[in-house]
Amino acid sequence: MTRTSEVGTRASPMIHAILTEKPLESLEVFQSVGTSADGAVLTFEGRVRDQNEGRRVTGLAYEAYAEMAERELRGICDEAAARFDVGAIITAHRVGPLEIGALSVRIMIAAPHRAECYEASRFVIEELKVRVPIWKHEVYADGSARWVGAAPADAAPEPLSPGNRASEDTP
Amino acid sequence: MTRTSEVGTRASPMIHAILTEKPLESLEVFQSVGTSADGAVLTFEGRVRDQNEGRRVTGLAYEAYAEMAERELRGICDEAAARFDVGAIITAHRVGPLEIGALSVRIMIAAPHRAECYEASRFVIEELKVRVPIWKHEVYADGSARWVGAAPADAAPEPLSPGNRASEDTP
Amino acid sequence: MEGRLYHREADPTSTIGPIRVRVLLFGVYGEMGGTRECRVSLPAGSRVADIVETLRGRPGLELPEQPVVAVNQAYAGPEAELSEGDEVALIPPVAGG
Amino acid sequence: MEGRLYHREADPTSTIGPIRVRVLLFGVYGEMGGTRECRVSLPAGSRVADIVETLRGRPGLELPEQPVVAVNQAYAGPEAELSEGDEVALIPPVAGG
Repeated sequence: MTRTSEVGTRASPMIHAILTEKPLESLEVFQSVGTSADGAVLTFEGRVRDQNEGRRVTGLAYEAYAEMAERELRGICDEAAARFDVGAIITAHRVGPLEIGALSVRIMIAAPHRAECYEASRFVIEELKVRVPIWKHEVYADGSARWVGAAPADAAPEPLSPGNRASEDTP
Repeated sequence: MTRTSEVGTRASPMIHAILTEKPLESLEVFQSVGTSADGAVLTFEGRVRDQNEGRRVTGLAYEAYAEMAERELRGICDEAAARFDVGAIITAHRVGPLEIGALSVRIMIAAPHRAECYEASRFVIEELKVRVPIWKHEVYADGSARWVGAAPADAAPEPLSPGNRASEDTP
Repeated sequence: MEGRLYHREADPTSTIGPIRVRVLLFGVYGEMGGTRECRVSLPAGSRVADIVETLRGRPGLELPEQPVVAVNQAYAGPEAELSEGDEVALIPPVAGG
Repeated sequence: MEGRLYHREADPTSTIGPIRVRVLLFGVYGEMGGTRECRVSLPAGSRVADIVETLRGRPGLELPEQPVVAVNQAYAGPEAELSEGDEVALIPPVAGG
């Protein structure tokens, strides 16, 4: 994980993988990301939308398998740091009840050059959506509610395993 | 430029293309980007690095052909909005003297889905780097200075024209 | 995030088995199964596929043919062997991000 | 950002020409040419390629074979015709971002 920058050698990238019930905007860890060798910073934010698959969403909560989710998230960040020349990867996912418009996830990457930022950022969010054990419970305007992505038993979804990953290629 | 979202119809995306001598962090326009239909927000930031091509950078200034630069930048944002389903594209480039670590450019995109965010963001920064008439003057630790990218006359760089664009495909 | 603790046997007939594991049911599985956590006893040498079959007996808990399972907080295939004290989580389709 | 105004003829023999254009030299071109702005007179019907050749006569201003040029704030090819009062900018390799 040691990386060589253009001038001199840098230490390992800064990595944080966080699950929290606090608003992500309030996290200190996003305040100073990367070093003066990092010319590009890319921040991906997921926000709670007021609609999903054509239905009006009025409330939402994320449930997580906390210890495993943090471990998987950390693993994804480590993998991204090994693949891409980056200075920092800070990732946080919120759990618990969220309001419409609130941030559900924030992924901040700093790197010497922009190409790595985009690639690493996309890699982290795509892997997160496949591997990290977090579930979304949506409440709709008509009063109904459901666990998003939960298929009925007879739909027999593909089993998920660490070997069954999303491609890192951006579509 | 009218876009249809999953529930109902949205107005044209919000677009801002700004050249400014002020620190980009201070711009109000980045405070509220997109609507509750936009589930993804991607922010690209370019920062002044302390090194370039192996040389230690101590100071930097951007010069711009201001009216044309703002016009080109706006054209790029309009093009991105026509190509990708986005809710907002806010782009600002700083001009004048900048300190190491300062933001040189910020591109903030909000969209219903993340794929469009990444594609639109990459499109804007790649086009910006090819088309927008802005120049960078770097001062180095040894006291020398130069205009970045300025090739000697006999190097005969490819002429740049609106038809001679970077590919929108991300490498 | 793990909710309340329920100490229940999913299948009382299996209490003769020599290993006991802790089972976590997340998301829709917890809703269908009526609990977020239970304990299950299984014969020694049992694998992930065996505990899945055992849990299928739980009223309301409709599972896909091969549900995603984690053992001790790491994804595990159906052939993975279980040990005394393991934490076995049934992972419905994830939806983070 | 446009700096000071210099009113100079790049080529005094061309003052007989009936059109006058404003020339902007940015970045390294301004440094090499010793000014960021000048005025040039050209025969009617002159094109971008003609003003580039005229500017090559300016001491210190080393231009590539086909420099990038904008006319009235839009990129223009070498065959683009010039008109009285046009703003012609010589655009060295851009380096924004």
